[in-house]
Amino acid sequence: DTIKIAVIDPMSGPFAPVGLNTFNSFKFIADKANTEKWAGEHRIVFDAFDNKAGVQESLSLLKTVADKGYRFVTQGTGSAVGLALIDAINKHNQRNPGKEIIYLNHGSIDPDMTNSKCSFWHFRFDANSDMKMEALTSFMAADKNIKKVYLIGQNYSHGQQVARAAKAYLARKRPDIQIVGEDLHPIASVKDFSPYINKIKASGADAVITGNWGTDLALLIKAGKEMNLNANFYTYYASSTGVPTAMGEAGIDKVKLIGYWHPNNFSKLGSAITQGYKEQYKDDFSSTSTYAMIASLAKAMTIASKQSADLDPVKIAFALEDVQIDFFGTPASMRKTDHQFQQALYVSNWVKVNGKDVRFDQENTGLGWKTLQKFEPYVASQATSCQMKRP
Amino acid sequence: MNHLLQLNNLHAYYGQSHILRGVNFDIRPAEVVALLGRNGAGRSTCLKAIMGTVKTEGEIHYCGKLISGLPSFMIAQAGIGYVPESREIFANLTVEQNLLLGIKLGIKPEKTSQAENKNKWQLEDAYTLFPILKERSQTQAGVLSGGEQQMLALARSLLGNPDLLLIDEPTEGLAPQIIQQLLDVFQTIKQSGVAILLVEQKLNLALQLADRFIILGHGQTVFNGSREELQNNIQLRKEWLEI
Amino acid sequence: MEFFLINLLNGLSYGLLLFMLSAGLTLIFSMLGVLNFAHASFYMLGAYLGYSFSGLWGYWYGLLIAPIITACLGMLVERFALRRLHVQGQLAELLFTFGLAYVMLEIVQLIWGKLAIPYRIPDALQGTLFTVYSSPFTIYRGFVAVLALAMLGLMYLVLGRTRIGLVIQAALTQPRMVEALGHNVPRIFMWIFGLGCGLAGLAGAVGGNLLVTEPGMAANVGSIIFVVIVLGGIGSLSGSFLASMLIALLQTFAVTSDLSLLDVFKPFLSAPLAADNVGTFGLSGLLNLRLSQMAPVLPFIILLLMLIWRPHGLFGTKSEVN
Amino acid sequence: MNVLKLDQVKLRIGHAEILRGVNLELNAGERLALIGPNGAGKSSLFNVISGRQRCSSGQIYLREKSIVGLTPHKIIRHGLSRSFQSSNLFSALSVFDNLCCAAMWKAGSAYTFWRRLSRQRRVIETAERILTLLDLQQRRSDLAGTLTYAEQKTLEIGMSVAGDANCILLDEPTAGMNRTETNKMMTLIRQISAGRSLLMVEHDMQVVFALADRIAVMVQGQIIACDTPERIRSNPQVQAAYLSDWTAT
Amino acid sequence: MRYQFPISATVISAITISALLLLAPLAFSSNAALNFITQICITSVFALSFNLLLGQTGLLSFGHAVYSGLGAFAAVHAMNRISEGTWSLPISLVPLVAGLAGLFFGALFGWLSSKKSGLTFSMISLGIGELVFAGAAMFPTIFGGEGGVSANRVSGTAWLGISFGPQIEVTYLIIIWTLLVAGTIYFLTLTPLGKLASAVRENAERLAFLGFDPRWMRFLMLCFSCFFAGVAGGLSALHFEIATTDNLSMLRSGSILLFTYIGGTALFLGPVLGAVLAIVMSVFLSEITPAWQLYLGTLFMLTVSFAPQGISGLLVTYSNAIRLAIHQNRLRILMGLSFAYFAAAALLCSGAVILIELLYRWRFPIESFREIVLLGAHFSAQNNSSWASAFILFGLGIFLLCSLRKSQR
Ligand SMILES: Nc1ncnc2c1ncn2[C@@H]1O[C@H](COP(=O)(O)OP(=O)(O)OP(=O)(O)O)[C@@H](O)[C@H]1O
Ligand SMILES: Nc1ncnc2c1ncn2[C@@H]1O[C@H](COP(=O)(O)OP(=O)(O)OP(=O)(O)O)[C@@H](O)[C@H]1O
Ligand SMILES: CC(C)C[C@H](N)C(=O)O
Ligand SMILES: [Mg+2]
Ligand SMILES: [Mg+2]
Repeated sequence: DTIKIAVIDPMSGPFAPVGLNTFNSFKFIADKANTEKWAGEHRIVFDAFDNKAGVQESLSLLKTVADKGYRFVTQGTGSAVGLALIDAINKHNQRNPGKEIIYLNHGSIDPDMTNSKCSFWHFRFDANSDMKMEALTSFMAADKNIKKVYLIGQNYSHGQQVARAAKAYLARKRPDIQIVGEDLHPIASVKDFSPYINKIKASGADAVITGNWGTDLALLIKAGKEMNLNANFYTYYASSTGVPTAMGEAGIDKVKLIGYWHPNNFSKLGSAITQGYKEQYKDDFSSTSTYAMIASLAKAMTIASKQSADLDPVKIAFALEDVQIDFFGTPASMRKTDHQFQQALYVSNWVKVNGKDVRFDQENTGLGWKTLQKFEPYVASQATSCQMKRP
Repeated sequence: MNHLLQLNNLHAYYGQSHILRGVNFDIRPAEVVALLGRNGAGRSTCLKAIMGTVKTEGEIHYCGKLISGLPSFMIAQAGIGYVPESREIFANLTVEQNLLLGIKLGIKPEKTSQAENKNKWQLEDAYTLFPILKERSQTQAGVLSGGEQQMLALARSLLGNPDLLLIDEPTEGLAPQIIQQLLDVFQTIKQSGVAILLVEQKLNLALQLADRFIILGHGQTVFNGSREELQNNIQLRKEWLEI
Repeated sequence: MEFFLINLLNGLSYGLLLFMLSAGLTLIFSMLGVLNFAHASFYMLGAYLGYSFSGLWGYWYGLLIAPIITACLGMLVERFALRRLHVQGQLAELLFTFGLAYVMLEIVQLIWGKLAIPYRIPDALQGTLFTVYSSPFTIYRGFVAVLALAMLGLMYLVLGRTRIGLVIQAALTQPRMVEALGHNVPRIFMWIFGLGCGLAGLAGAVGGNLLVTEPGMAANVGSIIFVVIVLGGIGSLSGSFLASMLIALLQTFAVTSDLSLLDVFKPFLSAPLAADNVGTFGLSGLLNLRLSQMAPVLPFIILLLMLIWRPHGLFGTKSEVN
Repeated sequence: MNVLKLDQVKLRIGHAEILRGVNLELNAGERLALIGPNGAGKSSLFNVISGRQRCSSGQIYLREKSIVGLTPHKIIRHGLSRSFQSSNLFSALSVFDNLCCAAMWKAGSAYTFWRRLSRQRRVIETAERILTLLDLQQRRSDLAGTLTYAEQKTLEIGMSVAGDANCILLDEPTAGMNRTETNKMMTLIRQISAGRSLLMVEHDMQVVFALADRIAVMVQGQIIACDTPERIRSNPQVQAAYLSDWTAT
Repeated sequence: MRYQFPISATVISAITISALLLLAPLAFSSNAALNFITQICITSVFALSFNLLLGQTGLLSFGHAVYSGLGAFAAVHAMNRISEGTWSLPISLVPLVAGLAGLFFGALFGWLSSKKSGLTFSMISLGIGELVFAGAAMFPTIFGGEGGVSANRVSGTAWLGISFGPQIEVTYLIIIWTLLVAGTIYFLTLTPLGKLASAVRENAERLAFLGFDPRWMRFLMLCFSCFFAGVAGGLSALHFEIATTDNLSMLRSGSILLFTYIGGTALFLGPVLGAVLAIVMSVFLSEITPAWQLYLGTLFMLTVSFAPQGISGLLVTYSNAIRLAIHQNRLRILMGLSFAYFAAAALLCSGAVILIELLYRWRFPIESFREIVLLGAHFSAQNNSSWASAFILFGLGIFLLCSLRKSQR
């Protein structure tokens, strides 16, 4: 039979591009999975529900989809919604036994979701911000030219988490690096970043770490270019929809990205998917966690279906707990203790496309990501404080 | 035909309420006509109707062309001046600015037979006519006294060089000797070949000024005649003016 | 010193940009009494148009045509919608423009898509005008500054003691009477509204490439421009100019200072208290708050103080007369 | 004993000196008419007394209590009420509601939110009484904005007495009315001012001389005379300043 | 002009409405339906409280969400205290706590804003709104950052077997609160205070000269309004079990303003109509069409231009028309006319809607849409016939409307 998954992400408003892109990726991969029978006879389908990037909207949607008999939801744009969903789903499952809902997280990366707030019903397929920071700092630690680091971020949990982790890990790996400044600016309301850049220059920093996304990141980089700041930006979301276009040349060789797999890492399957997606949707296949999720889910479904004929979501959840997949050539696995997916991470650089090792550009800018270093799963993996209550 | 203004079968409404029910009269150039009637008879409404600021039916001709249904600025540009009941001076502009607004921006009023041989009103004339305004020319008009505001309103509409002045209750709240002044002013205006349609409560004033008298009752013209006719017709006065 | 100078410079240029954004709004608000919520949308539209036309014929054409088109649109809006609403008073007009903002956003997305577009600064205006110590001041920022000042001048012509200005001021309170004096009020209103929207469009065409041109940009400009015009005082150009400068400088310097209430009070507080005992109630949050983080709320704080202390703004003229 | 006492009240706005030391006493139960050419400062005086404008110097006593610098509502609560030269009503409320609002404070049901208005017997009764007094019954539920000028003024007066103040200021009550209306208004004023003290500005001399016990003449911000009608009529100064030609009209 | 029910009619309608509300959950007991009903109730309370300012007192507030939002936060904190056991308070009274919080902040901020009226007031409220919203982000300990503060309404022992776990129980609780609040507010409009409020709206100065302090009046009404807004916030907290900073956002304030206006102040229940519309829009519309924001905007523009009194205004005028028609026994003609108009409008709208939908499908082919089906006819952006037919519908509608209006004159 078929597993219906409700995608609760912004399909309208400023975040619509992000939401739509992921939703299409889901559909694309799901088609592939269903045609290639990854889960045997069972099929996976995705339906979009527009949460307008709002928490309450998402919660009402959760009620709606529960009504419509969905047992799986996925979400990934915004930890705010993510945290709320975990909470609501815990309550729902406790109040409606036999109708449990499982939350597959494809991109909300607040570490709490797999630590203090961890839940059996939540599985995260994106690396959380601590893991990314682990890899990022390891990369920076190796770079002896980095002496002074400046932290700037949006003033909300995600930004704060990034700053916190950066300080802690750098202190551990390169005590000699000094944090010359730290700024948390209001989210999506700064119009002119030059004062911040001015501050950064004054601090004499040679590297800037930021968890910014969307306009806040683009403007930051543009301002840096304009006041020719000579420091590199180490970012989380330079590849998130809209930013590449906005930063364009301004970011060449200055902007580094920590993230999961991107199409310029060689992988036959990966390239095929990327191309196929581009042809079908005239858009980049950027949120690759969708692949990881569906692959894992399919595997879990096959396992679960072996145990019993009908697919019980709870069984699938249990199966999902220790599933392992091949993620474009590197093994990746779900960690049972906190339901945090363990996967390889890549630090890459924003460069011009050259038909060889940089074949795919982003948003038709003629610029793309070139891997500087790949980190095997174990490098980035973090200890967890999660005490999971299993049903 | 030498009619300046002509109303035939004019109706006026405020939303549902039907105020004017078929008003007919005409005004010849350079004549002063007094529009009388009880409170609520619809005199002000009649003036508003002419200025096109209330919903009307029926025809209004000015200098032979139809002006009913036109936006009021066109009616004004055609050469009709209006001094409303509540003087409608611009409270937060200075007196001088108020007067300046009276002068039409680069629009020459329709040349009617009188328009040529009429001595045009300038700012200075207004000041000579009402010295008090010159004194206060820089104060905010809103703080003028009732009387001063009345004068301002009058002067303002004169500066538009109208051929026909519609004046609503000019002497309301004015002290006697100001009223005397006003009478003289009206005479001068009359001399200068401007016709006046005057709504006035004080019958004796109207009698002093007007050449012809029109009485509105129940939203209709119930009398239209000369001073003598009016004075002789006690019965009519009883019925439509007193009680 | 260097730090200060550069900040000052940034502040000023940001202030001019702000003024540019709010200029049209001031014009419309002060003369027609319409709180045009769609102003930011016209600004966005200007940016997109600027992008498209500079793609077609080059930047300068874009700069020329974008404002013209937005102005025409504005006139249409005034002529066929707002004019009828004027009698119903401010709230109606305000809500209409509110709805208009929604619609314009959708239309822009229909035409140009939902993603940011690469609207770049023309090569002619690339490069630096001069450098203060090590940091360059780009030609483009200079260009923006000049334009903003030009706007100021232009609007003085309109708002200033011209007869038209008078007519409009009077029409604000008694349109009926002004018409009765033979002035074509409706047409003048239409022009003004058009002009306002045109200015918004211009701001967009100029600011769009300095900032990011994307569907979110209208919302991004958001309420700050309202703060500017209210702070400046309704109907006062110089006021809104000063206000934008004030806000800009204030934010710029606030952003770059790491002072926090805690630092201020440290001397008076006993160490442990200062640390985290008060943590449970956001008090510690308040204490540890850095000025740089308060920057976004500063304009509103000023706004409130202003409205309470001097309700008619910096330069606004008090219009209540008994 | 006097209800209202003005002592050297001055008002200057900018350079304009509008009131130059006004001295005036309103005795209990008398009707005092304030006359004077336009711009003499009569309305301004009313504004100053009722707290609409603050006087630059001088003292104002309402029943022995100084009311200088009090806000209007405080002064009103102290037993004063005024009407306005250009009527000033709640135009979107019905005539009856206008009167209710006017009656409420005195009836002691101000700011009441625990009982229905229709249950506030005193308010309703007062409103009804005034309504019949003004004989606007047939207009009872029309919106005040749609009344004729005359009716509006009548309502205006009604509202200023509904509060049952014992010191009433009327600004040109009969302005813009024809004889009949004026006569009605005069009877109305007689009725309402019975047992109260009344200070009114009026240009219509018939009215003034018919109603007033005393007449104060104001010229250029000063009271040049304040006396019984006869004496005023014969007062040369007043003759010169004001009454010279009232008989003409 | 305001339209007052005769009292008896009021009673009848009150009873019927409450009856309907109380029966609704039994009729539609799916979670989604309950969720829908509940949200309508919550928004209605909010809208009514807002109308207490806008319609009654003539104060246009741009920051009313502040009070409902703060109410919501108070509620969740209260709920947490309760489940911790530090407070012993029945869950059903949480909205009261929220209301008091609203009242408190209403009084606090109102003390500043009630000084002024008109535009200045609006601007102050805007400033306060922005301030509180931006400020909330700075105190994660209270407002829980952008994640918000969540709570659990199921706590302590179930009373009479009511744990408020199941949706239906909460729905009923909220319905009861809604009826209470609505009743109170309606009563308020009949009291002297209510009358004075509309007087201060009309002419504050005159009120001062009748012995009342306009500022105090505004302040009182603000307090009431904020209290009820707080209750609304509390109800939403009970329903969602979370309060986030976007409860405080300008967006909220804006939308409540818009929908209250659309509902119209001509009837007491006008704002409720607005609330219903708001929920329908946000729950259903965004689910079935990507163009929902376009429709929303258009709706505002159309309402403001053609029904300035809002929906309720339309109802009132129409009912008056009917009464008149009956009076002059021209009812049949009226019915005929209104039917004709309705038909024309229906044609026009369906045409327009289909066109818009087609446009979106044509422009954003990659997005996932339901397919358009009207009376069994399928439309798709690919084949021109659907475009053509849509155009025809549209044109027909316009033509009909025009000819109708001509015939009217
Ligand atoms: N805005 C309005 N809405 C509805 N009815 C009105 C309006 N203005 C005036 N009326 C009604 O129209 C009728 C005539 O009013 P109008 O002002 O013309 O009277 P009038 O003859 O000027 O008397 P006066 O000027 O002495 O009051 C009155 O019955 C009045 O009630
Ligand atoms: N706020 C002000 N600023 C400047 N001058 C003022 C102000 N208020 C009143 N005046 C002047 O004070 C004088 C008195 O005005 P006031 O209205 O009291 O006259 P009045 O006696 O009521 O005349 P009327 O009988 O015509 O109403 C007028 O000359 C007026 O111009
Ligand atoms: C929209 C996303 C970039 C938000 C980010 N994933 C977060 O955790 O908040
Ligand atoms: Mg009249
Ligand atoms: Mg006066």
